[in-house]
Formats: sequence, C-alpha cells, structure tokens
Amino acid sequence: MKRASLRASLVIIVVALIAGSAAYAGLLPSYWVFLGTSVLITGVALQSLGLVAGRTGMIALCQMSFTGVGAWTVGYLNIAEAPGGLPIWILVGGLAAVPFGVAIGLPALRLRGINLAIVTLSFATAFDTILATMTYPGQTDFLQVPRPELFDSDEGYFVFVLLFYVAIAVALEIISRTRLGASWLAVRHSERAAAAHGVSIATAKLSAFAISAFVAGISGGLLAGYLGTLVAENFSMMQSLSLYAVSVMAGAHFAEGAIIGGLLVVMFPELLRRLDWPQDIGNVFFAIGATQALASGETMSQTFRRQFRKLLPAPAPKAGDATGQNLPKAVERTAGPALTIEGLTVRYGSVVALNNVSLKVAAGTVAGLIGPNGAGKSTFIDAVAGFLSSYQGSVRLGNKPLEGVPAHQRARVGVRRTWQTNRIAPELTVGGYLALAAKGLSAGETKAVLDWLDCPHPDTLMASVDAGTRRLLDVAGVVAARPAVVLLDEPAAGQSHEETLRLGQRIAEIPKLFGSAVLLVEHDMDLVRAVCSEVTVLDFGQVIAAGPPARVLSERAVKKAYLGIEEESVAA
Amino acid sequence: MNALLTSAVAGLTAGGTYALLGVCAVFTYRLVAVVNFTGAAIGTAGTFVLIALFEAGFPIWPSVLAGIAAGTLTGVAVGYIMTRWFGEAGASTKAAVTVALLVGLMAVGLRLTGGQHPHNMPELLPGSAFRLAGVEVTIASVLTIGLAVLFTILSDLFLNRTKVGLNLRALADRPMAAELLGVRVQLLSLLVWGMTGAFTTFALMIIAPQRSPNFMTLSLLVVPALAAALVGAFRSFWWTLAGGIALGIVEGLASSIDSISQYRSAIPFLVVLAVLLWSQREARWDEAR
Amino acid sequence: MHWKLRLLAAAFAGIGLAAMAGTASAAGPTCKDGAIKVGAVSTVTGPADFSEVPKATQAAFDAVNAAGGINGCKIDYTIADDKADPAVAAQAARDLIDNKEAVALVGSASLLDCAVNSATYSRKKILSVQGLGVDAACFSSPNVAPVNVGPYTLSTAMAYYATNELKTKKLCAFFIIIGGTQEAYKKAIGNWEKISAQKIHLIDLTLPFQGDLTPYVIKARDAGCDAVLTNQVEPQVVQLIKTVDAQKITGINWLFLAPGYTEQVAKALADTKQPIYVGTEWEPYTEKSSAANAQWIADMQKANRPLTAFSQGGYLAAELFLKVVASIDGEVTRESVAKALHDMQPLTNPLAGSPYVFGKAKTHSPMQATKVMKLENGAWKVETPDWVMLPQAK
Amino acid sequence: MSRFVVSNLSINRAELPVVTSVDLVAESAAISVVLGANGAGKTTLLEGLSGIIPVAGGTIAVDGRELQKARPGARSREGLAHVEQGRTVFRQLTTEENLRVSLHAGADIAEAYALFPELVQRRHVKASLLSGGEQQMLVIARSLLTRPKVLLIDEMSAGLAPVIVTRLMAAVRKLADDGLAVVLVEQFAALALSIGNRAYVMRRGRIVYDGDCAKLRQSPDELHRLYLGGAELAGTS
Repeated sequence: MKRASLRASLVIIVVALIAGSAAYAGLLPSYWVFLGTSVLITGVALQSLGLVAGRTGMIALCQMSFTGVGAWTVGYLNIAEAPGGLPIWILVGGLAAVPFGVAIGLPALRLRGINLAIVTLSFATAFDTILATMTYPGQTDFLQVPRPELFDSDEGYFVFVLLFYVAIAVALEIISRTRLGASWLAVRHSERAAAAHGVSIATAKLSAFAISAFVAGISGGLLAGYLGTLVAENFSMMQSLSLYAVSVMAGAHFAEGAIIGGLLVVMFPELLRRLDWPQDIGNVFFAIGATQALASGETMSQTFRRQFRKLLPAPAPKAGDATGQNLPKAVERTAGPALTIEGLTVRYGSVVALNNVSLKVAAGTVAGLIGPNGAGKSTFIDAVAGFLSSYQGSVRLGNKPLEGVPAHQRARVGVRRTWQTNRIAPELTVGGYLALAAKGLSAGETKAVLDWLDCPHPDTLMASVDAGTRRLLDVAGVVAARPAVVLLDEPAAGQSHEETLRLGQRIAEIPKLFGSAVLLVEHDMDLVRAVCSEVTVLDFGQVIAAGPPARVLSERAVKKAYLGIEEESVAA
Repeated sequence: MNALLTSAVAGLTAGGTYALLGVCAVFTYRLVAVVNFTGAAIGTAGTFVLIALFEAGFPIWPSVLAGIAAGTLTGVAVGYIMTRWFGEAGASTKAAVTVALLVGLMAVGLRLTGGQHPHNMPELLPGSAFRLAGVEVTIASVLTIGLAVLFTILSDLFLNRTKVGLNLRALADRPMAAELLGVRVQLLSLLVWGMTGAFTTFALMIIAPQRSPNFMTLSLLVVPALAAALVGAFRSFWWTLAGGIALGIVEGLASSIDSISQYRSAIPFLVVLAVLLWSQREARWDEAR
Repeated sequence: MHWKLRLLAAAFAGIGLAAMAGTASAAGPTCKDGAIKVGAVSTVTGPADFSEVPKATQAAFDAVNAAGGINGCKIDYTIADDKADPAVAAQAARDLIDNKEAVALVGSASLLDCAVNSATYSRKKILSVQGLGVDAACFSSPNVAPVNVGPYTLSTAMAYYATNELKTKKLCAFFIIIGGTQEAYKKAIGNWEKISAQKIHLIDLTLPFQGDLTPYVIKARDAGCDAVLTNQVEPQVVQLIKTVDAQKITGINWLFLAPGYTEQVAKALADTKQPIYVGTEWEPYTEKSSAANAQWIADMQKANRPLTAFSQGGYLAAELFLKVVASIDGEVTRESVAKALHDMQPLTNPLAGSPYVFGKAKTHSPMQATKVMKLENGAWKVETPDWVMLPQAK
Repeated sequence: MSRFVVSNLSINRAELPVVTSVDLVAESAAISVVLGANGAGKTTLLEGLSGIIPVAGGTIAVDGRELQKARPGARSREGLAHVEQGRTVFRQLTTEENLRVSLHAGADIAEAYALFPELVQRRHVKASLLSGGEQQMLVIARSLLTRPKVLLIDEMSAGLAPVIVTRLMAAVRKLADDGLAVVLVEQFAALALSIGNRAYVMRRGRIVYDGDCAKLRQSPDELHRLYLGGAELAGTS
C-alpha cells in the first residue's frame, strides 16, 4: 500500500474509533446515536453514488434502486432463515445488486452523459413500479430483520454500521489510488486519453458500476437492520434524485463529502423540525445547492478542503523520500524499424485527409513530422494510435500489423501518444497520473522520471500544476511506460524558448534512456532541427519531403508549404 | 385480437401526450443544446396556475391564457439559469443542472399545490371525437396528437421561414459564430425556453383532466417524453412524434395483458434501452473528448 | 342481528364507563411537571397532506387543557411531519419517543408511519391510537390500533354492500397497489368471498397510480361487470369517472372507499349520471344535522377547524384516548398508558359504528362498520341511515 | 475614418500566458498583417480581440471606444467583425441563409454577391456542401453584412489551393480599399505581405517585428529567420 493511502486510511480509522467509542460509552444521547447511524448509512449510499457520478462522471439517477435490491435481498434471507446472520446477508445483498449495476453499466459503455441520465431515470421509474408491487419480506407477519446480538442496541448498531462505513471508506480510498481508481478519473475527463494509456474503457466503466452497486446494496442491507422493516418509498425515484442532488452538492466522491452529504440528508429535517419549518424546504435547498455547486464547479468538500489548506502552511514537498537516480531500466529493443507505415490513406467523406503516406521510424531514433496547419499531422497520429474507425494502408509495430487492434490495446502493445490539448484529469495527483500511464512503476522510479523532466512532487494535485508543466507530464507519462514507440504531438506548444531547449535535450535522450523510438510532431523548427535525425514533411495530406532536417528545411517545396508561395515571388 | 386492438386504441391519449412533450424536448435540445428534465414540470407549473385561477372562480379561457403565460415565465426562468450560468457548460453538466432543478421544482410545486389534494381541473375540450374498435377516442387525445403534429409543422415553418427561426438555426449550428455576427444569443435562447414552456403548458392543460392532476405525477411525464425524444435521436421531430404515439400504444397493449400489466411503467425504460443500444452501436468515442 | 350486536357493545361500553368513573373519583391520573406528553407522526408536506387529522386531535386536547386538563394534567401535544419520506418518518418517531418522551401516539395520519415505525414502537413499547390508518401495517401491528375502518376492511364492507343491497352478481375489483398493500387487498376480497360465498368476477391489481385509465374502464365494460370496486384516492376518482363518461359506459355501479368521499369530488362530478357510491370511515361528515356529529361539530367550530372527514378521525382518537387516560390510576407514563390501552373495555362514540378497543391482540382492526353515501347531483346523500356492519367471516 | 487600437494586451489560456503585451494598430483602408509560426499566439490574439476568450489585461478600442469588457455580440454591434479560422459556416444553412443571418439594417445581400459572384449560383446549396474556397468566401461575405468598421481575418488561406488564396487576398485588398480596417492573420507570409500595409510578426506570444510590409518582403532571410527560427541561418537583420 502506498504511503498516502495508508495515511488517509489511518485518519479515517482514528476518527471512526473516537466516534465509535464515544457512542458506545454512552457519551451521546441515544437519539443522537440513532441519527448518527442514519448519517453513516446515508454516507455509504453517497459513497456509492460518488464513485459512479463523482469519479467516473456519469449521471446516475437510480442509485436507490440498487440500495433497494440490497435491502430486499436481506429481507428474503431473513425470511428464509439463511445462515450467517445480518453481516453475511448484507454482503450477499451487496452482491445481489452487482448484476443490476452491470446491466445498467453495459449500455453506459456506448452511451455517455445525457443518454445515461435518461436510462437511469427510466430505470428508477421502472424499478419504482416493480418495488411497489412487492411487500417487504416479513412485513405482513411482523418479522423484523434482526440485528446481531452484540450490536442490538442503538449504540451497538451505530458501531456495527461504523465498521462497515470505515471498511468501505478505506477500501475506496485504497482503490482510488490504484491504477483502476486513476482510470475512473481519466475516463471521466477524456475517454480517448484514457485509452491512450492502455485503459480499457469497458473495464473502467463496468467496474465502477459494479463496485458502486455493491456498496449501494450494502447500504440497503444496513438500512434493513437499522429500521427492521422497509417500504418501497425508501428507494423511490425521488430519493434517488435528491440523493443525486446532495452528492453533487457535497462532493460525495470524497470521504468527508459522503459524511457531509449524510449530515445534510439527516440533519436538515431535524433542523427544520426544531425550527418548526415545513419539511419540504430540504429538497429546494438541495436543488439550489447542487445548482450552485455545478455553476461554481466546486463541491462543498472541495470548498472545505480549499479553506482548510489556507489555514495550514503549504506542506513543502519532502525532499529525499525517494532518490531521483534510478530511472526505470530501458527495454532492450532490436535494431531496425520500430514503426512502419505504408500507404496510409484517410478519408472524411469526400475530403482526403491523408493520401498514401509512408513513413518509417527506426528503433533508437527520434523522427520528426512537420507541416503547415491542416496538413494532416494529427490525423496521422490518430490513425497510428487507433483512434480512427477506418483507414487504408498498413501500420506495423516492429513486424506486428496493428489493423483491427483497438486503441487501448495498441497502447498496451507499445504505441503511446500525447495530445495537443491537455487531457490529464485535474483530480489526479502527479504520482497517480504516472501510475495510470505506466503500470507497476515503483515510487523511486516515479520520482526519477519526474525529476528527469523537472516535474513536481508525486503528491502534487494535478489541478495545481500549470498547463506548461502538464505538457511535460504528458511526456513523462508516455516514456515511463517504456513503449516501443512514442508519438509526441506538439509537446513544446506554449513553452518558453528556454524550456523548449531543455525539453529538446530530454526528447533526444528518450531512445537511450527508455528504449523507445520517438515520432515528434512539432511546429517549433528549432526543436525539430535539434533533436530529429529524420524529418517528414506533410502538406495537404501528402508527403512532400523527407530526410535529414537541415536538408529538408531548406527545400523549396517546404518553404513553399510554409510561406505559401514560391520563393521567387517572395524575392520579387 | 379485438381486445388487443381496443387497448391499443385506448393508449392513444397517452401516446399523444408523450409525443407532444417529446417534440418539445427535441425542440429544446436542437436549439439550445439542453436535455431538459424539467420540461414537464414547467408545463405543470402553468397548468396549476390555470387550476388555481379556475378554482378561484375566474372564467376559463382567460385563466388558460394566464396559465400559459405562467408556464412561459417558468420556462424563461429555467432558461435564464441555464444561459446565465451554464451557457458554456457541457451537455452532461446542463442535464445535471436540470435534474437538480427538477428536484427543487417538484418540492416547490407540491408545496404550493398541496400534493394529492384534489383539484378541480376544468376540461378544456370535453367529449368524444369518434369511436374506434369499441373505444371512444376523446377530443382531448385527438387534440394532443394534433397539437404534436401542429407543433412539429409550426416549428418547421418557424425555423425555415422566419428571420428569428433562421437565427435560431444558426445559433444551434455554431453558437459562437452566431454571437460574433451580433445575433442576440441570450435573448434567442430565452425565446426558445419560453416557447417550449408555453407549448408544454398547453399540452398538459389538455391532458391533466385525464390524469390525476398532481404536481409530481405530471412532472414525471418527462420520462416517457425523453424516451420518445430518444426514438427521434433528439433530432427528428417526426420520429419523436411516432415514437411517442407508439410508446402510448404499447403501454395500452401491455395493460390488457394481465401478466405484464403491472410492470407497464417499465416500458419506457425498455424502449430507451433498445433505442440507445441500436442507435449507438457504431459510436466509439465521445465527440471531442 | 345488528341491533343485538350494538346493544351488546353499548352495554359493554356502559360498564367500562361506569368502571372508569368509579376509579377516577377515587384517585385518577397524575403526572410529573403537570403535563402528559403525546405525539403524532403525520404526512404534512410532500405528496399528501393529512395534517387535518392531528390538528383536530390538537383542538380536542386544547379544549381539555383550557378546562384545566385531566385531573390537572395538561396535554402537551407534538405533531411531527414525515414528508412521506421513510427516513424522516423514522427520525420523527424517534424524536417523539426519545426526546419529547411521549407516553403515546395519538391522531397520527401518514402514508407510511405504521410501515416504517411499528417496529420502533414495538421496541420502545409505545402504543399508537392512529387517527387515520392508511398503510396496511396500521392494521397488522401489535402496537397500532386505528380509529378508522381503513381501506382493507372498507373494501370488504363495500363489496358486502354491493352483493347484499345492490344485488350485484358480477363484482369487479380494481386496486392500486402501492407499498406492499397487495396481500391486504387480496385478503379483503378473500374475506368478502367467505362472507358472501361468492367469487369475485374480475380482480385487477395493476391500476396505475398515474396514467391513462381508459384501458381499465374498457376492460371493466368488456368483462360485463355489474359493479366496480376501486381504492382510488380523490383525484383519481374524478379521473376514473370522467374516463367512464368519455367512453359512454353505462350500467355499472362504481364503488369507492372513504378517500373518494369529499365535497371536491362531489363538485367535480356534479354532471355525471354514473351511480357512484362511497363508504365512510365514520358518521358521514357532510350530515351537519346528524345527532352523532353534534358534539364533534360544536368542538370543531369552537376551535375554528374545518369540518372534514379527516378531522373526525383526529377528534375521535383524542376523545377515546382521553377516556383511557382518565381511567388510569396513578402516574401517566408510557407503561401505564400501554397497560390501560391493553386492558381497556370497548368504548363507543357516536362518530363510529363500532366500539373501539385496543387490547392485546397481535393485530388491530377494531372498526368494522361503515355508512354508504351516494352521489346525487353534485351532493352526497346518505344511502344507508343505519351502519353497514360487517359480519365476522366464518 | 476608423481606427482600431490595441495596447498592452495580454491573454491567458488555461492560466498560461499565450499573448503578452501586444500593441497593434489597424487603420481604415489599410491591412495590418500579423504573421508567425503555429503556436505563436495569433489565433488567441484574435479571439481575445473579438471577445471569444477574456483578456487578462490591456485595452481594445474602435474609434476610441473601449471594448475589452464587452461580450462578443456587443463588440460585433460596435463594428468589430471576426472571420474565425476553420471556415465557420453554418453548415445546415444554405449560402443565402448564412448571409441572411448576418444581414444588418442598411446592408444588402447584393453586396456580398458583388464581392464574390461565385456564390450566386450556389445560393441555395447547403453550406456544408460548398468547397473550401467557397466556404471561405461565404464567411468573409457574411461578416461583411454586419457593416463592420474593423475586419479580423484568421488563417484565411489554411488548407486552400494557392489560386484560391490569391483570389481571396485580392478580395480582402478590395475591402480595405473601400475603407475597412483589416487585421489579417496569416501563416503564409509572402502573399499576405504583398497585399498588406503594416506587418507584425509574433513569436511565443509577443510581437517581435513591427514594420512596413514592403520592407519585410525585401528581406526574405529576415522573414525566414523570424519564422522558422535558427538565428544562425540568417544573416544580419
């Protein structure tokens, strides 16, 4: 386990220990313990929603339906007198919700954003009608879901729920720092960029839905033990909708956000009752809060975090907790062409974006691809990296043809690319981003790669990294994976002259240090001249020149492509 | 067989409603790029203004006009929030905002209208138009379908024959280019919101007597309406129209088959799922992401 | 048969009253801090508003307090809103029990209080004299005994009325099933089948809470129903009859339960020619001159509360509870109230057709009588001046 | 006579300075050419001028009226027209409809057809079906109908065949001669310099050259150096 996740988990456990013992020792009135239990159960549901809505960025409006599946399952197990008692039933309830989560997630592989919102809302409606016809198991015979003996009292059950909450919070905290967790954020931010790191979009989305449904199912089971018997209204669409509003408002994908959300859901009615105000103000408040959060782009947790950070002196990145010496070992590659493109032709309708382009990148070298705007350079990279639905011609990695291989598989077998626009999820840390980009990198190696490019400390949050440095991190990410071929799309755009010179030196070192051949797409001719051994020039989708940069850049055709007309007429 | 036909015809009323609301949803999406979850709630607000005025003893048609005005204003208010703070936001964020607004609107609406408190909803156009397969097809259901068709034709004419419509199409095509040409983008967006508000209000006024006029149930008509809009891929008015009517007929059919009748409300979900899986079978990457 | 039963009940009630009167003069109830704390969980905001029930209870308690309380004890009454949200309902109940230290719940009326909270009431050993039992759990919980007949018993009673008085041969039943009421309605029809020895002609449990009703009225017509019994609530009653009129259907008696019995329904359906019957929970509240209503009307008018069926329920719950408390000898606590309710003799009140008793049974449905109203030209007319009393199923 | 003055303008993109302290002037009946390699900040500059993205500092004035805080629509109504790069026709609209969108009071569609007679026979064709050159003509003609005082044109020649570019350049020169102040952003230097009056060259967000077009045309080495970098290749400037 990584240090940071260990620290965060410890914080959660310590806070939980204090709360648990305070409750158990009877320091709190029974009613407040009762409310606290409700806060935690809502918190579990919010964590599940935070996972799918907050981290993966999908609008999920049927979360309480998953919760209902868990609750009903616990009810049936109770009636059936299944062995194991409540703790086991709750876990089974969670598992029972998983198929539903996956079933909703399956269309989400293809559907995004708004469509998913419509699917989940109509699912919630459909589930409402189904649930309404089903009495909660045992309700008519007054058969309550029994709590475990040890946790039968209000205080006891609070501790019971707390244990589940902590286990889930710690588990989610750990997962969120793994490559899987990073891939959720990456998919949310840009599916293409995630695929370019070898992330399977299907796996990322389905796992998010499955885990989310599991956690939601557990919260349903906890609710069953809490209230003894349940009604369909517990899981109605309105509940799902207002839970969604609360999660947007509070930022449920943060551990404290789920608790804040739980407090809002539970304490707001309490407050209204004490003020003798009507209960329905709550939903209006949540609606306004969610709208405000969406407008400002900042949830309550993020606001609190920002305020909290202001109070604390900024922690100086600890130097020397990992030495920057041990770059990951270069992968040995055989000499010869690393990447061979032959007769590549791409058409968009009647427009020919690339026409019969052939190009070779030799292993151990840096090649350049230049050309004026609209020449087809980005289309070329899209085609090679697998982001076009079709093209003619062949792309071979070493000897392996890549036709029919989807983008994330191409990334895995050794074709990595960067993007012209920055596509790194701002919620990631620098270290988390590198973990996403390069599987199995050790802490020392991460630090070493970052140092090599003068990038910030691994614990730095991406949101606080300036755009220029993010471009360097793009490069750091692809080289750390040590693929056979690296395609860099204008890495120097927006960099100062000095930075560009430094970046040039680094790019020149890539083949030796990481064993990757580089194809550099760049407009900065100084950079191209400095690092490329071969340059190919595209214009109107055709290769108009190829060869060593000094010769190619002085060719007439190239000047014409850049300056628009023949040299003679300029001189005239 | 005859029973099936009977129930299919009986589903026409619902179908007309879904179609009209669906067409309004498509109109909103095409012109201001918002999938509007508050669509039906906006119309419901206007409808309840009519009910309140009618119950207070005002004559019916002036009350109808006041109700439509109220629906228009509600639409403009939602539109103002959307254009003022979410003009540049992505489609998903906009949809999320309308979901949040729906939660708030329903709470306010239930508060002001008293939940299941019964209301005396006047029938604007009572009576039966004709008899088909042993079912009286009411004027109201013919009217909703007719209104949906009319709205489709009118929006076609409006968009293609007027300067404002032309500007709206330009706005929908390239908002920034339109704004750079001095087109009053915000004003036009509010116009769209107001127009859909007015039309949904009128649609809901016609069908409210046949439904239980309850703020929440009327607001949730947005679910089948969006399902219908998906059939038209949020582009085609005519396909949306057909989708809405088909949805109503299928629901009618389902209610005649005892074993599935109970789960009738799940039909929009199945339709949504099928339509999306079919229409997106080719799509691989999110646009621009 | 009926009059005998009633005589018996009256006799019992008389004995009970006498016993109470005797004990009250001896010692009577006492209380700490001069107040007896009582609560109610009600749906006030959200999809429905039942607040008229506990507000009538409040009015009845206020009147007692103004007269000096019971044996000097004032009643401190709290109404908690549950927003028809289970989580809020659970919270509200716990607040009343733990923080407000209520000795009993009186006059509650909610869409889901019983279903959500009866487990809590069992655990906390508190009893609820429900002002208006709505969900099925109100009639199947050891800790709740409503003062109303309730939709399930009323369904049986209306079906019984249809076969006995309307001579219906083909009775059809259409029910909206929400929140686990399916078994209760099936049982209600089952009870009727036992009592009447007839079979239901058609039963449909798929009536939508919202949505077009045309397919259903067509179904009823095509099945040849003589009478249709449904459990629709107010707005849907109007919707159903309007749909029936739109389809030009005739020759079917339409039977509704108590939620259909409102002046708004009468007004909205003033033009219809359909025969419409509703069963009441209590003495018809629209009968302003009825002797049975006299005391209730007087008290409500004094408190400036509207005269609705809901307010009858709240008022009745308060009156019954007050009598039971008055019978307590010693301090009024949750335990002593529970004991008094468990041990009470049946109490009659002119508002109700059956005597009310809590008792120790596992389930409670003490009210078994209704009066049937018929809609005529936009007004409700009493169709059965005598209570329609449900005989016990064999 | 109109005068368009930009002083000390800075623009950030994603918190990163992309345009820094730019001073620029466009006079009526003259063309100010802004040159520079890709990534120099030319497009960002124009987007800041027309209001698509907010400016971080500095002023933008048409005839002394400061516009840097106004919305794009308001700037348009003040006489600032922006022909974006990428030929931003309304794709679903026909040629004529495209023109009608921008038709302001006092303008006449005939003016547009007079400038580009090629468009007349394509007037009822959907804009998405026009050729690249026709689309470019359409967007220029379209912005003309807003009755601008200042015309900002971005990368007009990108992806177009030289013969079309020459045709377009001639049209732009004519517009200037009719009294418009034109800011012409170009990557293809030579043709732009041949029609322009004043030249600016941008590099890394700053103006590195401000002078006469004719003078820059005379020294192709200087131009080459400003463009492709590599100071060692160029002679003295």
